[in-house]
Amino acid sequence: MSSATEAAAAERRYIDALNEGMATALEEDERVVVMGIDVGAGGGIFRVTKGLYERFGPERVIDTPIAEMGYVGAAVGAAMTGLRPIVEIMFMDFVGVCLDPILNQAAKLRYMTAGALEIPVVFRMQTGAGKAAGAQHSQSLEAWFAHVPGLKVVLPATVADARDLMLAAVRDPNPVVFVENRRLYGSKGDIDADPLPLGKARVARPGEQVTVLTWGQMLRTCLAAAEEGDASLEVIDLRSLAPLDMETILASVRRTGRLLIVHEAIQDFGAGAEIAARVGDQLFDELRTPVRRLGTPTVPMPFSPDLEKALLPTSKAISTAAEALVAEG
Amino acid sequence: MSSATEAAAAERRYIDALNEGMATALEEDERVVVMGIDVGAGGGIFRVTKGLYERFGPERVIDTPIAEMGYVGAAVGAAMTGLRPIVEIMFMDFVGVCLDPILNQAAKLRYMTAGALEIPVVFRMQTGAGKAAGAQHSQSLEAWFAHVPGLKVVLPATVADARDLMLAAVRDPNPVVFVENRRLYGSKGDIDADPLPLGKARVARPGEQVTVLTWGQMLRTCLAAAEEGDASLEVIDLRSLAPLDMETILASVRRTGRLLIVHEAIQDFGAGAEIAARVGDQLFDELRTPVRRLGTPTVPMPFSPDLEKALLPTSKAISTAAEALVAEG
Amino acid sequence: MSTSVQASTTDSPAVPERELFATMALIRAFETRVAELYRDGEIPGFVHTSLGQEAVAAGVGEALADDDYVATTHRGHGHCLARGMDVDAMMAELFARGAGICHGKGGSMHVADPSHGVLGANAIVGASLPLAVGAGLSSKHLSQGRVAVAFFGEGAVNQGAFHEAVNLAAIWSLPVLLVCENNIYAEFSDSRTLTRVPSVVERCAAYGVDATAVDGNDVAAVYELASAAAARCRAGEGPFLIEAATYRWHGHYEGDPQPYKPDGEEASWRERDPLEVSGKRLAAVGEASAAEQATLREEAGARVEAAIERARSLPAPDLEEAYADVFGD
Amino acid sequence: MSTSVQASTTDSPAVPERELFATMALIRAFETRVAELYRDGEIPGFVHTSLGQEAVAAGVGEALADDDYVATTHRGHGHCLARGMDVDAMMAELFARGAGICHGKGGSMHVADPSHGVLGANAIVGASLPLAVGAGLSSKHLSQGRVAVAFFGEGAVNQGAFHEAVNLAAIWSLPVLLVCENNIYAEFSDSRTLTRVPSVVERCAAYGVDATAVDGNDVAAVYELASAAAARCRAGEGPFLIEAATYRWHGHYEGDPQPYKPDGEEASWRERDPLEVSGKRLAAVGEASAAEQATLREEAGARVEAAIERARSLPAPDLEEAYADVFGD
Ligand SMILES: Cc1ncc(C[n+]2csc(CCOP(=O)(O)OP(=O)(O)O)c2C)c(N)n1
Ligand SMILES: Cc1ncc(C[n+]2csc(CCOP(=O)(O)OP(=O)(O)O)c2C)c(N)n1
Ligand SMILES: [Mg+2]
Ligand SMILES: [Mg+2]
Repeated sequence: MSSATEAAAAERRYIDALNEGMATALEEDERVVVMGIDVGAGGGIFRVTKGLYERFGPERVIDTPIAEMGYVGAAVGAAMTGLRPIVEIMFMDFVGVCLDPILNQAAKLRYMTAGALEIPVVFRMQTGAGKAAGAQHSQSLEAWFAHVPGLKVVLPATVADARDLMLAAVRDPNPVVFVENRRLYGSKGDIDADPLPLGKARVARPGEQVTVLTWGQMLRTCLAAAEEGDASLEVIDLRSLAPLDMETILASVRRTGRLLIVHEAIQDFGAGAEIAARVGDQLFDELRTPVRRLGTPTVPMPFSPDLEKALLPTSKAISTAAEALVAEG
Repeated sequence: MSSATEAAAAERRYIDALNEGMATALEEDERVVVMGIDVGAGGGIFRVTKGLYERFGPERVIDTPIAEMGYVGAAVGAAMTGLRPIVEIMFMDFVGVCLDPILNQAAKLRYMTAGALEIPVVFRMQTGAGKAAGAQHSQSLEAWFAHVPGLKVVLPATVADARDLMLAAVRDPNPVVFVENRRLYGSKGDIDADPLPLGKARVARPGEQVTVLTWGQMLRTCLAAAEEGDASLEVIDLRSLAPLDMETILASVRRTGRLLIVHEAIQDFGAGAEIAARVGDQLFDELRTPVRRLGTPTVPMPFSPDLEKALLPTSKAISTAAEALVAEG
Repeated sequence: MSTSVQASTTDSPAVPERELFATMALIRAFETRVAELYRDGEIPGFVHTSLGQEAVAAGVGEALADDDYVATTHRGHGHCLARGMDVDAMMAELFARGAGICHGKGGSMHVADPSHGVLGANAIVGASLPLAVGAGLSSKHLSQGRVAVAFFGEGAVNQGAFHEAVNLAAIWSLPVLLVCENNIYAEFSDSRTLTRVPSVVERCAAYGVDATAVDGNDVAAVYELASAAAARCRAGEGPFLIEAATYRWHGHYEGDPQPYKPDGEEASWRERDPLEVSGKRLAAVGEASAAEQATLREEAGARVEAAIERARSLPAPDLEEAYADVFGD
Repeated sequence: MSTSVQASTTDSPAVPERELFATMALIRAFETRVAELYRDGEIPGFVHTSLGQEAVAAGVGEALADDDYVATTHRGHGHCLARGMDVDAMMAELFARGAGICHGKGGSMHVADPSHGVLGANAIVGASLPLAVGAGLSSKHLSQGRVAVAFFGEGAVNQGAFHEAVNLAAIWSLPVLLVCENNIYAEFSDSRTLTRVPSVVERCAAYGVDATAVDGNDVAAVYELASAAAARCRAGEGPFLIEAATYRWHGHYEGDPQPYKPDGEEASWRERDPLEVSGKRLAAVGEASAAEQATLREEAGARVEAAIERARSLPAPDLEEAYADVFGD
């Protein structure tokens, strides 16, 4: 029995589950490599890749210079030619220096070559506010990637998904943007026996009155809101923005008649808008109340923890918004 | 009487109006400079900056190497220190190599310095499909910029706005993403006597039954749809995504009870979703029919002109969608 | 550092000058006709021909093994033909036909044929470099002994992607052959004005990568150097850069009026027509008389003509093509 | 190219060693306490101290004129203090107070004070370079004679932004002083393993930019070189690069366990403590005895302590701050 299997029984941290996902991927497929700044000997700036270098060696767990355009592009080139790289962009904000290989190469070259190129690459990015990291280290830009045809976008919110979605992403023949929220790294939980496939949303908590749809780190806040508030909330963990599991969303909203979408990203032009627009269209006659969204207001994320806290959606704000919907109709 | 004033009387092309806007900006303010690849001696790859180099010299109209990260970043640095650069990113798709100065510097440094830095820079980007330019030269990514606090995003659709929004953008003390659609360059029209301010939408054609909201090159297609179809369409030219003139939109939809949003960008997670979500929420009780959107399907833009045409919204598709809304309720 | 690979007559394989000539003749015929077809509106989109630069494509192409990788640029027809891309399928692609090598979804700027190791032309300046580094990484990791070639223009050397990619190839000691076609111009600009160090060989010293300049209009010289360099790569000695001095006879794009070319410059380069340079040698050593050369050129012309006729007769892609190949499963 | 600026005793101004010492003492006191306050949870976010690198900040800072520009990095406290940033306002910023120099919206990684020419610390590696190039462009365009300094680490040299920005400064012959603090490490990595050419001075030859290496722990040497280099910039001779060899005593971030530092390395650098190198000289020439030096250091400590006391007593920003300064009007 491998140590991975033993560990599967016990509760663990999100960060360990990510690590385990990568370790399993490295173990089961020779072609898998891990790349990024200090992911190797240093074990990762947040220690997500701890031990992988020692276990799989410098040829499989590759330290890079601070040269994201170069090494992310190289990961894409390697994915076209037989490897299956998991490449880390340390903070999602840093895509500002390396979008081209994601936007114009990985996302498009399968299509442009009529399927002749396959590009199985995982772009790991750590995201999120709430740690006073300032405006250049706190952004949630998942909506950008969801807007680009050819990319899958997954956002594990639970310990189980940290491992399961990682494995699913590596096994997927397509480029996958894999969004980790730093605030989840220390969160604890169990591993599911039966992983949900990439592309399926999960009802994290059943409820009757309001469907609360969310992803990533906000799942915990929404679950807290469900505990604290008066309304009965059905909380859905979306898990992936592309593919987008409208079926699960629509089924829930058909029952509750109300939808509140919560995300940490800036609300304006955020990913919640797409879902609100679709549900508003497809369930026009069934909605009891308007679809509401709760995201961060349109300001860069300030450094001050107090200001940061004031801007991010809280469980109180979520339950209040949900109750307001119930009161509305 | 300057040649600019004389020209103001006659009909001209969109491309000339852009040029005129830049010329006037260069004339009226010493601090204005134009920067980009071949914008100088070469007059611009599409000839948008033709003659400016001869008229204002190489110090004001600056040719750059193919080094967008460097020169766009330099434009932002120059804007912080007294200049007012108009910097060209030849194709919007190329933001993949130079997003950081826009996303993390220009958009955020005023805020992070509590207003101590002012960053009056215009990012000109040419966009759009319909010219068989392929997937890496055809994208409309305006939704990305609208999602970033601190950026204004304007999209002139008319000849008048090509000049007026250019001047407004240069005079604005904030970073402005200025989106030009290549297919509009040759379009003709008059210059308005009375420019509408940046941030105001314009009712391009009054109508009764369906509000059709659009921007950029799709305005012409929507106007054609209004002519061709059976429904009475009120066509709104949004002109800017940030600021977003909800007032004009809501006023129109309150009257018509129906909204169709049309854009060339990929529909999924596009800018139309935000407006659909807001209208769906704010006019929940007043909408006669669901808010509909018409954008490009979720595929990279193929090279083939036939396929391209099949993917882009047509006037026929627009009038059909509008008529379907009228039939619905 | 700049001359460590010499074309030594003892080590090098015999120069297959007749094949090289034939390849150049094919490229010449192809590009000549493509320029005309583009002018006449038979080929849509953007087209950049490599007329005058045939010796680089032929010399490098012939020096490679069948399974080596090539990543190239917007000016990539010659490289593809030299790698044996099917002329029919390539011409059909430029015509945007469903039977095109990319089913009409790539076009001139994106022709690709992974089955011949051609990872594709690329419309983003500099993008070929990180992709080739990735291919080199695959080759090394999978112990395949395949060389990965990146073609790029001297204009791309100012891009960050060049800097980052060359450094990565160096520290990882990858089998990457960097081939810079220095044709003096980047669009409308003389590249010598866009850097203080116009010699790419000299700039390459910053990465500790060996580099050699070569007469890019002498196909034998290119072939010998590329053979030696590829052998070096294959022997595990790491990357190598070739700077081939050459000239594009036509404009940046077809139709470019080229006011930026000084009088006589193009004429003097045309005097050193790569086909004539090689042809003289062929005649001198008795390998192919002038008449035989004319026959080779006629055959090439006929091959291209047949491809054109075929392409003309082919249908546009089926509409379903527009939706295919976005994702694999 | 690497030694064209010599610290010549005849041309150079007298070295104000006492002031330099005092500045270093202030930085030392500030950073020492910041490290403790961060460990104790009084300062939030990310903190990167420059302990051990004080001579570079002090030497360059003192060599500049009052209105020169400085763009710096995540490790920018020293540079800001050396430019005269108010200690109180800066400490308050690190404490995320409303009275902070950025009203609590910037923090350690973004302290800025445009009134002292400080365009800001920056959390994106390499971003300081294009911004400084832009500031240099402003200075040249507006004939202001201001020098624009970019501080950056040797790790940033592998970024595309470095490559593009240095080339721009060169071809435009801008008054840009490039100051590379080579402290050996980029995060957990020994930068000598991330390039084949660890000498930044050598790499700089690729741009035709003159460059000189200096002992970054000798404040007088830094001062003399920076003075000469700034004078050269001001005289219109274009950019210049200084590579200052130094060492960070602490980890990449506060709390970094630093397993990557070889035994004895840090100790040997601590033996060359910049304050002691300078102090010995001060004592030797009779400018400041050991006792006087102790007093200077005590004064610095008291200044910092007062700033801390004050910062502790200050309130967090008003919530309205979160919404202010996104746009100017
Ligand atoms: C990132 C990016 N910037 C700008 C362009 C526009 N562009 C296309 S080709 C070209 C010139 C390239 O010059 P060079 O690298 O010398 O290649 P050549 O055209 O001479 O073969 C430019 C600027 C682009 N395609 N991509
Ligand atoms: C674009 C980007 N990539 C990665 C990082 C993460 N990061 C922050 S500091 C740093 C190391 C910088 O090393 P160096 O330039 O030598 O500066 P030093 O920390 O030694 O002062 C890295 C990788 C970042 N902030 N920005
Ligand atoms: Mg060129
Ligand atoms: Mg360093």
